[in-house]
Amino acid sequence: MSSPIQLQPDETFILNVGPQHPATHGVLRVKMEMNGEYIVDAETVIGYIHRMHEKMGEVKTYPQYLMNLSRMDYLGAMGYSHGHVLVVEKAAGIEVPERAEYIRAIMVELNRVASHLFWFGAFVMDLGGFSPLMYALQDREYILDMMEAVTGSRLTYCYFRFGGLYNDIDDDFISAARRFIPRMRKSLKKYHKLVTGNIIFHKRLEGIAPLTKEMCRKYGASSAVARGSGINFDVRKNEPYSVYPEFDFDVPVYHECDSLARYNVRMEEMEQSLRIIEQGLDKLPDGPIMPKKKPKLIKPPAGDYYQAVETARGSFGIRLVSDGTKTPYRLKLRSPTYSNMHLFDEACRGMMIMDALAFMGSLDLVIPEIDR
Amino acid sequence: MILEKTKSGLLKMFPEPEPVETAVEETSEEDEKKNASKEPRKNGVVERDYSVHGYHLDAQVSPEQLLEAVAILDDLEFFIESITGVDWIKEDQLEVVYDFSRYDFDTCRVVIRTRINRAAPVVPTITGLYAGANWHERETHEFFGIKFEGHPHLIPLLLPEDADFHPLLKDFKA
Amino acid sequence: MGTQNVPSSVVQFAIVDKLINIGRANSLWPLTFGIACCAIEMMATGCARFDMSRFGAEVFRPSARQSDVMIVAGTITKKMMPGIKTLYDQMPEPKWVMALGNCAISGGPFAFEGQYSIVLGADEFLPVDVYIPGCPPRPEALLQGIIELEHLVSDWKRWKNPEAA
Amino acid sequence: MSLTLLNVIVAVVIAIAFAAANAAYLVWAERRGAARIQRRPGPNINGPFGLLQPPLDGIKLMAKQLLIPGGADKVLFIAAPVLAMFPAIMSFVTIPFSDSIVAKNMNVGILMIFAFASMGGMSLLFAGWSSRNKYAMMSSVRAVSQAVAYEIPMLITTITVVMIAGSMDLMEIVHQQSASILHWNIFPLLGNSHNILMPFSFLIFFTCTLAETNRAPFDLGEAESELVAGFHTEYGSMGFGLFFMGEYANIVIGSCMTVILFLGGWSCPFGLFPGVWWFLLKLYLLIATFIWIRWTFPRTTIYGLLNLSWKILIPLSLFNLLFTAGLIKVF
Repeated sequence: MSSPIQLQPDETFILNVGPQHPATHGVLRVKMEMNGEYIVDAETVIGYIHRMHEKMGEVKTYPQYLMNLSRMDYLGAMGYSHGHVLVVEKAAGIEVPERAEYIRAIMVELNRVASHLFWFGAFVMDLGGFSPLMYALQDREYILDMMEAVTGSRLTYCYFRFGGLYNDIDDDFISAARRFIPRMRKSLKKYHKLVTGNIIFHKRLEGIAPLTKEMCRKYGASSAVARGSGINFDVRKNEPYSVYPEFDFDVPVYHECDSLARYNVRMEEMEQSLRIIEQGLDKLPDGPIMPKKKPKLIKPPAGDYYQAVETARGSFGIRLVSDGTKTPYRLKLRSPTYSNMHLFDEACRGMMIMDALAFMGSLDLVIPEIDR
Repeated sequence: MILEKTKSGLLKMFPEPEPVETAVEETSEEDEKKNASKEPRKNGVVERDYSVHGYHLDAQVSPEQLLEAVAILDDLEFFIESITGVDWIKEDQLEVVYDFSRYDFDTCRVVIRTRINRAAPVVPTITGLYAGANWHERETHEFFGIKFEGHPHLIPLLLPEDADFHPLLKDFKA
Repeated sequence: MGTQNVPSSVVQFAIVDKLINIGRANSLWPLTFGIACCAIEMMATGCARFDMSRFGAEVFRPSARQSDVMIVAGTITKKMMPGIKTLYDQMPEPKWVMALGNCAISGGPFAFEGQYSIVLGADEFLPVDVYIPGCPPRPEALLQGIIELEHLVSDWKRWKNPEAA
Repeated sequence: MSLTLLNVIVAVVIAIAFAAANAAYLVWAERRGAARIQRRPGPNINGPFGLLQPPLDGIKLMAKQLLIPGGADKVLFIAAPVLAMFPAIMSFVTIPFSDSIVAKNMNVGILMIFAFASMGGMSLLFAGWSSRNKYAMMSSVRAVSQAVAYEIPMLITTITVVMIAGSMDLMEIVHQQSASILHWNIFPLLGNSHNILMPFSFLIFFTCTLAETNRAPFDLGEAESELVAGFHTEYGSMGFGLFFMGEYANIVIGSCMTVILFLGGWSCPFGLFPGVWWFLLKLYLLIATFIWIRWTFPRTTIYGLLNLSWKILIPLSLFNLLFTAGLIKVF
């Protein structure tokens, strides 16, 4: 419900939401100028978790930098690492074996489901419902178990290597993944029953925070924020990379532009990811996971390379400027939430604080990914 | 299609088009090597091999032409991906790189670059055209010290509000 | 001092102290305060599989006034440091600090030569009681940390050391 | 004379003990119940089934530093938590748990309980205003508007029941329902009036109780994801503890009222062995419903909450009142 009252600018006060606030999912600060419960103006202050990823890119060699990407976005770490290895492989001209590409896609999609599950729980928690978080995290633990068995870590994976992977998947993983898919589909049905069908939930999201297509374009929004506003944009489809053209999946698009549309998009994305995992397991070819020929020292030729991938949070771009040495000359990380969050200042004007915070939840924020 | 349209639109800014380099793979890479080592590339529009570089059009413009170039992309409904800087310390220049892309399936990634002197790093802001450039420009400002003329709120974004250092400059020492 | 005879009183303060300490140890309410990756593992610890609530420590209080232990979960930046210090100051005594993860212990992977943004560990400005290493630490490690803090607070051991048993 | 005074004092002490024990163990029940709903064990290590958890929490809260933030209004800041706890305890005095277990039965028992209940809103206002915190202030404004909005339909519904019973005496109201389950006010098929709208009155009353006690999905005063901790953001140690206990005591009072007004008090559904156990059984079933609702529903918005009261509940309860009056006049 947008503002039905006339806002009087002289009766305002400043409310400081964050850096420590339960709704901000980390250390984000929003300076809100409030008129009662209504937001007159908002200014987002970020940078509380700026961890110098771009500076480290210039200091560390290419393999040393592999671990940074997973710490940039810890929920959907695989997607970001995928972008990084792809751009370096592109620059250095490294061939990747097909099996490795399939395993990468499976891992990225599993990670996407895990990330969306966490978002789902945290989003409902923003709205005041606690139990879905517990259910979602329980399902997420299954994914983490599977991935931990292969990658060795629960959260901040360092699994992809230039040209391939660190470790091959085994039969245990495949059977676990095959068991997981029907289980997850059942859980999704349960979530729809528990949350999507809830009348309070519907009323809180329907019509809240409409984002127009034009606004998305001016801010460069991606992921569910764009797809909830009727923009059919998914890097996996628009600029196919890796083995994604081999998979048959849909991109959910909703035209309502509100928070509920963004919620629906993400819930459907989980189903689509499950489809991709299923197909990936079926099509998984045999073969090596590392290329036979691989340069010992990675030194991409001088030049400017760009790679976009679709991560759990949207279109992640990575720009590599190489000068032919063993460290990048410049490494720019274009994070999707950065653009999505930027929308917030303009979009939340005139909203009530609780709607604004629900809207913030629907953006799926991971703060270290904004601050980098 | 959109690629040609954009290209012709951007080429109009250069009334005497220089010999347009089309992307023949090996030569262009060698060119770049030369460029990196010798002299900065001249302003103009270059078509790049997407499978190698990840973008289609690479336009280098002068700071005065920047708004014009961005307006062309805005008319063609590009969305802004990011803005960033590169410090070419050997050439005593700073480069500002603007990335644009499209939402539809007519894929076309456009990179617009502009180079300025390190001593007087000033470029016009594009926040008037793309509201979303606001944070990107603030970030570039704090990391490289590039001043965006006309920017409404040019204070550090990621660093503390009173930070006066520019960490991504190559001569930065903590 | 030690040789003096302390007259025994009716009220045994030592016992009361012990009781209070046991109370404190078994109801450690953490502050809802996550900074980065480790916060996710902190939430995972609170959730179904690991369940911090078994130790009475699941009451995550969003307000610093009501919490007993601050779990510094993540990298501390120079921009965030004053905020963390304020939060610590807002907590009423007695209060404890846990440094969760390598970043909060020493800066972790983000401590490199020429870094300009992070603080090298929570103990630069806070009295840290328990350090939990890991990047990020597993939920089991956080549970272990809570049990260690309980020992620290009350001297009373929930379980004997496996070596001693 | 003095014997009655002594009786009353003993009764008040018992009421306080009952309220405190209920508050402490309802917190335990809530935590265990929430854990059950969320598929985890919950506090289970301290004592059998974690039964020692509430006293341990209590000890900790009492031993914590008492902190009055700078700039706070000291008198009101200290008064607010006491004011949250006191009315709840006083209300226990007049509640009949069975034929014989009642501290002081009054012929205007309902009036007294509602008079004390309306003081609860004051404590929230005091707490929010005195702690000089913007979140607390916003929360207390919300809490007061909520309390005002929901007291009206609650009272109107109560008047409906009073009209049917013809008495404001709680004992008398229970006695009229005591024959069998069909005499209960929730479905008064054999009662004084044959009012088919009574189940709706029950729902209205129950919803209002949820809102009046600031429970989810109407816990807007303590909206954790928006207003940090709401009106008690600045309260630590026992001040916070008193708010907590007051909240649970209010839940007990609200449930007691629901049981007495609609569910036949201590009477048995089959007319056998009426007694305090039936009362407690019904009471704790209702409280379990409270807990269940809290961990199932997300929170409403403030405008959704006020709309519900002013646009739906109040007209409905008014209609119900008129309908009941008409029925009484006709039959």
